[in-house]
Amino acid sequence: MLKTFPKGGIHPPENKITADKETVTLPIPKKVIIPVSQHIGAPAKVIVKKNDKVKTGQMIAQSNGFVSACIHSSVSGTVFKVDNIPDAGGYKRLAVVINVEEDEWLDTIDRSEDIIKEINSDKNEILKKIHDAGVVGLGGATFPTHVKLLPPKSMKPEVLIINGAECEPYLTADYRLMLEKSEELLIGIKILMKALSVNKAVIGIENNKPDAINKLETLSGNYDNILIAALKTKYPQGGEKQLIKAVTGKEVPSGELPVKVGAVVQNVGTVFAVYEAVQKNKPLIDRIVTVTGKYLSNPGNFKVRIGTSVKELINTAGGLPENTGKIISGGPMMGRALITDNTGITKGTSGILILSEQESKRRSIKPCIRCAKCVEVCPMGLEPFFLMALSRKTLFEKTENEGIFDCIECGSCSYICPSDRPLLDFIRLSKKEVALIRKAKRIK
Amino acid sequence: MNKLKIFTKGFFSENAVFVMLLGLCPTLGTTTSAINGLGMGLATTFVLVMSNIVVSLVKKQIPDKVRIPAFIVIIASFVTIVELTMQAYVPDLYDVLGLFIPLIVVNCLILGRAEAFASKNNIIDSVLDGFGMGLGFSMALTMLGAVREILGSGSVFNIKIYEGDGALVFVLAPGAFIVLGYLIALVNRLQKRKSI
Amino acid sequence: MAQRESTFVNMVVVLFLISAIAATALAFVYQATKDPIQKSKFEKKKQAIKNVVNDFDNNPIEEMFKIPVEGGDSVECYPAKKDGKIVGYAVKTFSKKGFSGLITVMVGFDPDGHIHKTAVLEHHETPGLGDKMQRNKSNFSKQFDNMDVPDIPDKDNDGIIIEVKKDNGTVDAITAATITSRAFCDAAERAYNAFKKIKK
Amino acid sequence: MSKLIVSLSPHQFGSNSVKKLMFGVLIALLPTLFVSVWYFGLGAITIIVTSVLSSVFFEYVFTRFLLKKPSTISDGSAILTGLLLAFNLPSNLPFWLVIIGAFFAIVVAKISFGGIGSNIFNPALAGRVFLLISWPVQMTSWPEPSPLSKHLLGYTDVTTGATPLGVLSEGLRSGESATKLISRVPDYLQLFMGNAGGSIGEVGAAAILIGLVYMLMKKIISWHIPVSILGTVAIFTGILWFANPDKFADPLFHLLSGGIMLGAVFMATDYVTSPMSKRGMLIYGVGIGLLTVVIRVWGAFPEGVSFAILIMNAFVPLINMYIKPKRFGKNKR
Amino acid sequence: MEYILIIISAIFVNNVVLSRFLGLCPFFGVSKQVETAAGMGGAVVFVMTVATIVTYLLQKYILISFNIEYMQTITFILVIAALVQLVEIILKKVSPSLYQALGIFLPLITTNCAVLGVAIIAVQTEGYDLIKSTVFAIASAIGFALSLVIFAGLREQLELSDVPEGMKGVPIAFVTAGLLALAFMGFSGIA
Repeated sequence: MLKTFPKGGIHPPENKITADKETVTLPIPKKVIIPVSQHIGAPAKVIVKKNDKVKTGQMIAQSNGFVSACIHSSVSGTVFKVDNIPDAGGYKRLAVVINVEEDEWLDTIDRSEDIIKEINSDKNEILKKIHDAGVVGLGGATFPTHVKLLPPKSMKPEVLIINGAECEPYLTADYRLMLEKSEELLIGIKILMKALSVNKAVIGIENNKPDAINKLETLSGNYDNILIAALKTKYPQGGEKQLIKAVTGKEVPSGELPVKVGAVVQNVGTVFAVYEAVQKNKPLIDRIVTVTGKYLSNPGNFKVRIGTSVKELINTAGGLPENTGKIISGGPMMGRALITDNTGITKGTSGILILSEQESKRRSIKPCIRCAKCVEVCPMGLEPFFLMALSRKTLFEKTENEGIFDCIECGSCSYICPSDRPLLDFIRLSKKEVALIRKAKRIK
Repeated sequence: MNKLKIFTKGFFSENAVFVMLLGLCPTLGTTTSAINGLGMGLATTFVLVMSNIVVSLVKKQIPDKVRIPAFIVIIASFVTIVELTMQAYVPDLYDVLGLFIPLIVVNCLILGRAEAFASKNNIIDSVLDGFGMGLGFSMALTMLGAVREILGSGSVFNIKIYEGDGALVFVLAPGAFIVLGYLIALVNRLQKRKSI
Repeated sequence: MAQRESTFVNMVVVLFLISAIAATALAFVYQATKDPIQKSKFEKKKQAIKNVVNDFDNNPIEEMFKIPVEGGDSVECYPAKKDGKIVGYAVKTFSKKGFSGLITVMVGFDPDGHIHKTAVLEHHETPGLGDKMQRNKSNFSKQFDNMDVPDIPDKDNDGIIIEVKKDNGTVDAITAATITSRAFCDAAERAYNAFKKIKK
Repeated sequence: MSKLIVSLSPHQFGSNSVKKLMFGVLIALLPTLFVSVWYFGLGAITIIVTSVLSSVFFEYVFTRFLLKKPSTISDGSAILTGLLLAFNLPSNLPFWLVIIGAFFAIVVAKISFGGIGSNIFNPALAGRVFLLISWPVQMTSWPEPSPLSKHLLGYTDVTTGATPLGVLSEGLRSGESATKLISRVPDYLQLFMGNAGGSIGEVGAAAILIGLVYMLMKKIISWHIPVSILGTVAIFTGILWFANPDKFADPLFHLLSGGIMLGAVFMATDYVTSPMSKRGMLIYGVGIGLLTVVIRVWGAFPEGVSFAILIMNAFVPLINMYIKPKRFGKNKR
Repeated sequence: MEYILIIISAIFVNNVVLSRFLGLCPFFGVSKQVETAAGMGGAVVFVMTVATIVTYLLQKYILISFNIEYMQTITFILVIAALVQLVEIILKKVSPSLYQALGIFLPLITTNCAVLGVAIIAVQTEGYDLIKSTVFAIASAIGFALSLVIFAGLREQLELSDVPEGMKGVPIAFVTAGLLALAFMGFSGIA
């Protein structure tokens, strides 16, 4: 029996169109826009100013607080401006715009293709290098990695779980990485194990990626204590809590960190970034992005410098199709719809998905027939229909007791609803309202 | 408030059953036919008028703290009088209404009027109020009884309207609730239309 | 005149007075209605007897006697006389075989053993089904009018004469209410057995 | 480039729709439909057509002109209600009673509450029980079934018989033994195939079970409700039968006769009126099973499924309130 | 066996609210939330039991012996009213927590005709003895509480659904009660 989380989940059409497309390195763009807040936590503090010359890999904004991450220039050139620029969601945020000149890298960075197996850094050095390289969770959550590696003193990590599930439909960036950079991944895992002082690591991969499972399984023979767990293909298998449950059988208690049950989860993309940071001294300045969509003429997986505009990326993939309705940053289940393609790729961009107008239209909302399908698929054991009903009648306080903050916003409920009700939208609304109520209470 | 308004408010705008939802138990329990509803309504009206008169007469004599017990005794006396009289002269109706006759005493309508109106107003107004409220109540009961009788037994005031049996449910408990529900919805609607 | 104060003495006195007046008034009304109530109860019973037997001029209620029947119970029997001569008996009988609870029936007999008429006094049968045994609701009970009980053959030799056709008797059961019909027959049979004892 | 559509995630939706689910149930009802027409002929067809048409008509008129909402008839729920109501009626019921039943089901039990999804009680059953209480005679006279080949599209035989449960209930009250009574009704194979008196859609356990399998395969319903109902009935009647086979019928008889199959598979599983959590569904099912047997064995009505489901419908809000799905990360107490 | 029949009959078959039409004011008034409904139900169980016992004794040893049965209505209602007051005072002293839970419902019970109705049914209509009367009172009160709680659950759910404007509130509550009563008719014939 394949491992999986026991309750809920859905199986949307996989649509992994780009699974066979080898990663292509995108040419360096003419201009990059690098926001200083590409991670969860405090925005980084800008340390360059207009007209400064920067090199590829040079730090341009410094981590500003414990939960924060450094930002580096992904190109070499001149700082054009440091200004508030609308991001993908339309909010103005501070960003550094750099005009590209040449491609001059910092000399400290090892640009060779050689695989360095020997881990020479000790625990503290590893943590410092990860911090300095601005590594964050590349699965989409963008939580600063060095923070995750420093769990509260009272909790002891026991196992490192590598998230190779890639449960979102369409996306194949992690899959390509696992195939193409297997060796580096395994070394990265070793580094993380050292950093966490754990002697067990498990890579969880959904069984719709048999090549990746096979390749890693073969190679992992050379490394001690790294296991591969084949998982049932089920969304949201890659949700942190679901993955831990699937791999270890342990449930992270509501409102607690995963390390409470001894587990630390890292995405494969992150692991690769850690490898590069520690072994190659290379900060996080590029990543693999899947550009996909049913109507795209040349979808694929691209290695992209952070800050490259989405438009450029789409053009490489064949240009925006006529019937485009939606551009999504991320996967179809949890990704965000962009208001413009004139925005930069960030550390958290795992994919760019183009949906046609037809696919983007939401069907009209019909009355809830209490079929309980949303309850059935909710991986957190919540009752989405009830949360929505309460929230519709503005009974927000009541939703708190119904576990609204346990919701991981995976969207399974909205996906499955036969009446096309926007369950997650109402849950988000209620979350916001309850947070406001909580805040108001605290002030009192 | 003029006298006419005191008298008529119980018919519609402050109807005990449809608007104030008072005295629900006899409303549902005794309205298996129009005639039963009317009988119950009139019995209640009698008690209501008499207790209103007496309460209005003695209101100054009753210390505030024993107001409610005193009212209850007054009402209960009239209820017993109605009970005995009906037993003597209309035994058939008495049998049908049964338990609900002594229960007139806990009909919130009567205590409510004594408390809210008769204890604050003069005797003439109290009589008018009692009559108006009582007739409004009787009207509601008769109406409910008539609808239930028509739907349930195919007749109204024992006069056959259509052949065959009606839908028995309406003579039984479930029908009582359902018919009253729709009657209230209807009255609400009419009232809304009037106010617009 | 101002509102009376809520002093303890006042409260006790007022409540006592009100209660006393009420009690007196009720006693008076009670006295006044006592006889009419008695009379109406009496008339009701008399009417029930009148409904099932021939015209009489005596007071059957005063001459009522009880007849023991099987099972340790007894039924009330009201003899009806005209000019001192027996013109029939009204038997207040019952059946426990009804659908829900006791069924009480008044069965009137002519002196020769014919059933004169029947009347249901009390029952809790299902409305629309069992309650069709009432005279005004269906023709079922009319089958018993002038029923010549002594001449009914006991086809299945089980000692029971008044039975529905399903049980090899002569009575057409009420549609979809066989149980009530059986209970009604059971009551009539009980009355007939009591009647036979009178005759002896 | 035309304007981009922006909305919150998720951006992809399943292919489920209310319509698909409802028509799925309708497909699952086809075998039963076939059996009912086979045994009850033109009578069954008249009832089914009248019931479905009047249900759809009332649904349309009252949603459009009273609720002033867009019509919901295209989702198929009114067709389903009409069909299920028809399946719960005897095949010789006058057609005007069918129309009144459909009116009660759709207008009183459904539209008054706000239409699809808002009703508390199963509309078809509410309609059925309303008819049963209101016109008990017409609702409890059952034509004898006869295979289609015999009556060749003529109306079913005018002779009326009793349902197996009716025979049992009446016989037991007059003191006959259960074993003897059961020998008087069609044997179990006949019951299984549907050759017995009863409402047009309740006979024929086989056809209903085919429908159940179809709905389970298509994931239209889960097993929890039907299995818990049938299991409870089997166990409860089994205990009674074991204690006194003379006074109580055996479990198989109880499962194959009356409306328990139709009720457990198609009526109790109605989405709107059943609990939301799996554990809730089990409690609901056990409750229906227990009440059905209690009413069948001790009550005035030979068949209790309809009442049992309606009563448990009333408990559903309480079940939903206190029986929650197990939350992730909350320890079992 | 007789007691079981009384209990089943009082709770299900002849449910005070759904079949006898008693206690309708609190049934519609205090049924908006399950919790308050349960509180009211508890209070009624308590008062109804005590009231039936007291009125039974009163009827048997005073009214009948002095041949003043026509004073029944007046004495019963006074006894119940006094009793409710007494219960309130005692509860306040003896168990403040219980008083907190039931306190607000107690005054409402005086005009709950179910209490008077059940007392009259027990001592007069049915002519039960003391033990049967007590059993009957407890069972009736449980029947009341049960229907009240179920009904409150239904109304809480209705609050969340889209009842048409004209039916909102009282009308739909009545229709719901009617359908509930219809369902409960299934119990008829059990006792």
